[in-house]
This record gives sequence, C-alpha cells and structure tokens, in this order.
Amino acid sequence: MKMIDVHTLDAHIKDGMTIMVGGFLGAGTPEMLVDYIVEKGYKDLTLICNDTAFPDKGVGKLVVAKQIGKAIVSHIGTNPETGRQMMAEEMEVELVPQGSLAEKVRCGGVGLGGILTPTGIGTEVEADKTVVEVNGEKFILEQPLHADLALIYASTADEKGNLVYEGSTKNFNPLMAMAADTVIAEVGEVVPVGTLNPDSILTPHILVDYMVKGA
Amino acid sequence: MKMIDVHTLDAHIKDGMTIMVGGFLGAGTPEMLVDYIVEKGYKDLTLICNDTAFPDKGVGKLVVAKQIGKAIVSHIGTNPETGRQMMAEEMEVELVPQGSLAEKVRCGGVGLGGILTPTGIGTEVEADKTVVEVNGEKFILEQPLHADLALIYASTADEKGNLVYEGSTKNFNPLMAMAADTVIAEVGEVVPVGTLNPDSILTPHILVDYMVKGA
Amino acid sequence: MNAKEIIANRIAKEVEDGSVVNLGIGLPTMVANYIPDDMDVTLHSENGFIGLDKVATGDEINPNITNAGGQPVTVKSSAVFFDSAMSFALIRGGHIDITVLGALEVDQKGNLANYMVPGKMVPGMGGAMDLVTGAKKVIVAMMHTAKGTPKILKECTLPLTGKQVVDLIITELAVFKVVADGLLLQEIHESTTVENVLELTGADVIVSDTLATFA
Amino acid sequence: MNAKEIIANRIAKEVEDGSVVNLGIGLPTMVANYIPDDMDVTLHSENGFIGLDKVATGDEINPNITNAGGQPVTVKSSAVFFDSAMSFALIRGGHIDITVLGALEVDQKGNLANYMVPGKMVPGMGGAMDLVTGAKKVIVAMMHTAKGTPKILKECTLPLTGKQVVDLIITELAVFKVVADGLLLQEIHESTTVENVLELTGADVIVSDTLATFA
Repeated sequence: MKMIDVHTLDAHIKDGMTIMVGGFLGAGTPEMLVDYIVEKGYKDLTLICNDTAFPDKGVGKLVVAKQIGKAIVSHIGTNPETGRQMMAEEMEVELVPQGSLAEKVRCGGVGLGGILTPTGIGTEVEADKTVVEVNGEKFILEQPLHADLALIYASTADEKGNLVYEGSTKNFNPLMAMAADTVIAEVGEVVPVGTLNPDSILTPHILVDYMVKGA
Repeated sequence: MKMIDVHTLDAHIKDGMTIMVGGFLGAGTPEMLVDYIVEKGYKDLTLICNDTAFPDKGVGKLVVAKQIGKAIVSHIGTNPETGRQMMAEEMEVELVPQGSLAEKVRCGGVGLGGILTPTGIGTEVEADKTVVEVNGEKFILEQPLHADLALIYASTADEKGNLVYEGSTKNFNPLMAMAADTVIAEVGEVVPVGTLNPDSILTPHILVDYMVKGA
Repeated sequence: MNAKEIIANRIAKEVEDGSVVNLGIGLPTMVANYIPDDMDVTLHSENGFIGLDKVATGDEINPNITNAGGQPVTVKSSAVFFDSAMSFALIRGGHIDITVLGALEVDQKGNLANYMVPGKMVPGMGGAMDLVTGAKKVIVAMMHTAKGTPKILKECTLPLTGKQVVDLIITELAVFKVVADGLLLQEIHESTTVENVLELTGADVIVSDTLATFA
Repeated sequence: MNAKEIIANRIAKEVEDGSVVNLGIGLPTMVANYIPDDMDVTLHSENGFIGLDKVATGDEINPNITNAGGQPVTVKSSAVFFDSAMSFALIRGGHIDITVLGALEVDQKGNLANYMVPGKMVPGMGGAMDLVTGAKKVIVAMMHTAKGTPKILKECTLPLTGKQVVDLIITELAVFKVVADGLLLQEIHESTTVENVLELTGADVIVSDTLATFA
C-alpha cells in the first residue's frame, strides 16, 4: 500500500536534500507535508518550487523557519522573508523564468538533456548559461532539474495512486511527479480504483511512491 | 462559429503544404478529413504523422493515392506502399524515433528551439544532426516541427472548440493542435459549453480554428 | 476616472473580439473591467488556465481555483485548466495575442525592465520573461513617471525582463508605439499637451502626423 | 510449448511484482500470457496508456482503445490514457522497468538492430529507440537464429536501434547477460547443450559457473 502516515515521512527526508514542492503561491501545495517538515526542522534544503509563497502559507513557512539553503524559483515577491534572507546572504536564490522552470522540471522527469528557449535572451538569465544558435536564432540551453524528493498535492487519488488535480492546483505538481527519486502525494480524497475518469488523470500511479491523506 | 462543412476545406488546403495528421496506426485519425483530401487529390504534401498507418486506413490512403511528397514519421512497416514508394524514390521518408517526433512537434507548438535527447545516440539518427555534450553526456539536438495545417480528431468537442480525446486516440492530436498555423478538428460529438470536464480537456479552444462533424 | 482607470480603459480598446489576453498582476488586471461584455475575449492565467472571469466572493470561493496573484476567482463555462508546462506552452508558443504588463522602466528600443532593482527589490520575473518573449503583442501599462522621474527612457538602466519586446506603451498621458527610430507618440490624453508628455519622457519621441487624443 | 512460447514463458520470470513493463509487438506481446494473475504488473502501451489488459473481442471492442499494433484491447480498471509526449516521457524518463523487444541482430556489446535492413525492409524504429534508451532493463526476445544463421553476433552489421543498451538476450535455447567481456551464458534450455548453443551463437560467450537450465 502506498498510503502512509505523515509521521513515517522521516524515512524519506533528510537535511541537505533537494526537494520539489508543488503549488503556485501556495495553491496546490501539500500543506500537511510542508507543516511536518517545519515541525521536524529539517535544514539546508534545496527547494525547487514556482515561488516562495507567503510567510504563513505553502513553502513560505520553510523559508521563515530558515530551513532553505537554496531556492530555485521564479518569484519571491510575495514573501518578504525570502528577499531579506537573500540580501543578508543567509539563503541563496536562483531565479528562473517560470516557463523555463517548468521545462527544466519536465526535462528532469522525461529524460531530456535540456531544452532551447528564447526566453531570457538579452537578459541576465543568459549569464552562466550556454547560448545555442539554431537557424540564426539564439536560444538559452536550460538544463534539467531533478530532486531527491517531490512533495505534491492532488485533490483526488484512487487507491492505486492515480492522481487528479482540480482546477488551478495542477501547476507544477504533475511535472514534479516525474522528476524526483521519491514522490509523495498529499491527497484530499481517496476513491476506489476505477472511479476516476482515466482521461483526467494527469499523474499515472506508476509515478507515485507514497500517499498521505490530507485535510 | 468554428463548425464548418467538410466541403469548405479547400479554403485551407493546397498542393505542397506541410500537414500534420493525428493518429496512431489510424486510431485517432480524422478519417473524414483524410478522405476529403484523397477525394480532391491534393498533391506533393509533406506529411507529419506518427506512422503511415495501413493502405486502407488513416493517412495510409494518402500514400496509396500518391499525394505525399515527403513523410516525416516514426514507422512505415504497416503500409507496404510507403516502403515501395520510398525504395522507388517516388516519395521521401524521414524516419524519426517516436519519442523524438513527439517532442519535435511539441517544440513547434510551445515555442522552443529544440530539445536534447539521448535517443538515437550511436545510431544513424545522429547523421546530419547536431550532437551536444552536456555534463559529459551526449545528446541529439532535435529541432521543432511546425505545419501549415494540422488535421486532428477528438471524440468530443464543446461548441467553443474545447476538445476531449477518448482513450488511446490522444496520441499526437493534442501536440499537433499547438504546432500548426491552422488547426482543423474532426469531432465525433459536439456538446454545449460547460458540459465537458474542464480537467479533461487536453486542447483548449484557443488552439482550434475550425471543426468538422465526423461520423 | 483616476490615472490607473484611464490606462486600463485605454488598453481595453486594444483588445479585439476573439483574442486571448494575459493580464499581469495589479494595474493590468484592471483592464478586464473595461472590456465590453459582448466581446468574446479569453483571459489566460499563467498559473494554469484560460477562461478567467473575476475575483470570487462569498460562496463563489473555491480554494482550488485561484489567479496568478493567489486570489480565488471565478471562471467562464468554457474554462480549461492545465499544468504549468502547458500554460507556458501557450505563452511561449505564440498562442496568446496580447500580454499587458507593468514596468519599472521601458525604453525606446522596446526593452522592458520590471523584475528587479539590484540591491533593493528582487521580486523575480515569474512568468514575465516568457510572456514578453512569446505573446504576439506586448503592451506596457504604467504610470508615466515615478513621482515625476521619467520611466520611459532612451535606454533602461535596470536588468531587463526582455530585449526589444515591447510593442505599445500606454500611460495615463500617452500612447507610444515602439518603432525603428524611437517611440512614436500616437495619442495623448485629452487633459495634457505634447509638450508636457515630451517633458516627462526620457526617450527620443516622434510625434505622429495623425496624433489623436484619448479620454 | 513451441519455441516462441518457451521464450515468452522464460521472459515472464524476469518480471517482478509491481513492475512497469513495455512489450513490443509480436513475440514480446506473448509474455503477458505467462505473467501470473496474482502479480501486480502494469503494462505500458507506447501509443498512450498504462493498464493494458488483453486483446478485445466481441462487445469489448472500443475503436478508441487500441494497442501499439492498432488492435482493439481491454484495459485494467486502473488504466490511464495520455498523449504521445507523456507516453515517451515515461519511457525516456526512466519510469519503465522492463522493455521486451525483438531483434534482427544483437551483439556482445549490447548493441541492438531491429528497425531496418537497408535496401530491403525499412519498417522504421517506431518507439524502439526511445525504449532501449530509457527503460531500466532491456530484454531482447527472439528466435536464436534466422533459419540457422546466427543473429547473436560479435558486432551487428545492420543499422543500430541502440548502442550498448541490451541487458538480457532470451531465446528458445539460451539466456545471455550482456557483460563487459562478452555474453554471459546464464541458462540453457533443457532440450539443448552448451555446445549446440555455442555453435549457433556468433559472439564471444562466457559460460557461467552457475549455468542453469530452463524449461
């Protein structure tokens, strides 16, 4: 069975890990899993997420608790604590354009060595990156991101681990489900196998290692 | 209204065009649209499709009718006529690994300049392609494919053009819907807006230019 | 109307029937209020859907349907939800007709700076770099000056969000089109004069032969 | 059992509980018949789903649910359907445990040739190149010789499907593991002898110290 108790998570987490966490400004973030990591105080984590959410919501709580050594995100503007720690050099922040971040996570999950994107050409995003010219046009080579652990949220799961994400909670969740060694899904509801519409399942059960029943 | 009669298709097709056609061995191919192109005898088409299906099914009919100047596909083994025309140099065939073909079409639709894939390294697929080394690993740079026209099939559409693909008919259809100047969908059923599950729609209506009611 | 309302109202006139529009957070979001109800416009929300309607209140609130600012919103009946890769596939792939963004600085080459002030404020680019790269038309919506200091310059001093990407600059005082030799002043607000606009603009301005006023 | 049944039966023993398996068209497909019913194995179908069950007959036939050979099939209740990009995301991304493919030739370096005979037969690689690149374990399933002519060679003569990709070669006569110095003969069929196997094999063979027989 993939269903585990949140208190058994320690078997899968340790200090210094690279973790991906789903969610966009906290929407679609597995809050119970995040809360558990805050409670247990894991530290020096490298966080890959769309943003650092708000101080009291989503992965923002990990920032406030000073558990993040490095954040790879597209936006930190809604969490002043991220900016403060970055300026004070208490935390490293790597800003990635959101579309490139999505593709980098996807690359990590789908076995590609990178993608060529026009996004960021002529900006500071080019710095330290390889620029490739194809047919006279310049592209930035964005390389894959892969994590030790992905923490994702899905509204509904079947007992086998197929996941359906409601509305705008999808965001990075289905991408991260492909791109980590271990994938743990916090799920809102669990239904019998065969109940979900097989055309609405964005994450097939073969990608999900464990599930925790969320609120 | 996006719904058009199949007989008005001529406004969107001409000889020498590059067309993408959805389907995998004919499953998920817009047969009515293909039949119309056969009937009207358009020629010198460049066809981008997973395969050339069977002589009497899917895009195989276009091959038999000698309407294809070049086919960019992953597989031709089920249509002997493709092999014959290729050997006789009546038609050019570019074979692309299926996963690379999917990514090439995706690149064309999502604004990427290419992807780096390990698939084909050490094989003839490498010939004439750029090999890029990233962190000591070799990848083939596969470039985007884009078409003048994409002909796709969806089981169900709403009146606005949102598309749901049933079962294994998805294959290349949702990818091609992003990668052509004009996208025409043959649809099995049309339902009122608001009836489809918004989490099951793989092709949003903004990608669909026209729809034809299929069988 | 106050200054921001004037800007939003004027930008709304750039929106055509049938177009797909992405509105940035803040002032750009206000544009939606001025699009006529009988116009078929599809709003794209970068966090993963098309069919954005308005901010949700009371019973309408669904925590699984939020906008790119994290606020609960309502959606049209034709809405479609997708993951972040698909959201930026639409953006980067050229499937968005218009993007409206704020600016810290914009210059006569069409360069835009809106994601950081080094050493002071680093919110991050979020989806902005992809939007200015991929959208067919990029409109900058902003107050003409920062408390009297020009924001429209010969050359941006802040790190760029995009290089040569801006098509139109619309402020409470003026409408500029980015052209080869500088900024073409196409319209001025009825309350101001060309002299006043020029005084508050730090770029090379060409006054259109067909200069018009807007309200 | 005939020769093909012997091969399929032996390969089935490589399949572990909980694994995700892709079976090629033809002989490899037969492996499914020998996987115990009480084992939880998920079959991946490259045309776009997991949860393949068996060939559909009578009322079970749904033209929208077909396998990679184009035949109507049935699916398990936990099946999930997706597009070709996702199908190959799973393949290339390392989410498939075992792939079983046929071969025209295979050699002691683990090279595989199975997609063309220049000038004679060019079916194309379909998904095979991605499968051998991405699957965790690559098993070649084939008759030991082509009417007496060895197909297991020191070095393939035909264009390669994959370079150094094969893990196991299973024929009606033998089970070989690809190792650094050649092919390790691990098992022979109970009806044959080591001498006979060596005679019919064109590669450098190391006979295992723990050589076993299979039925």
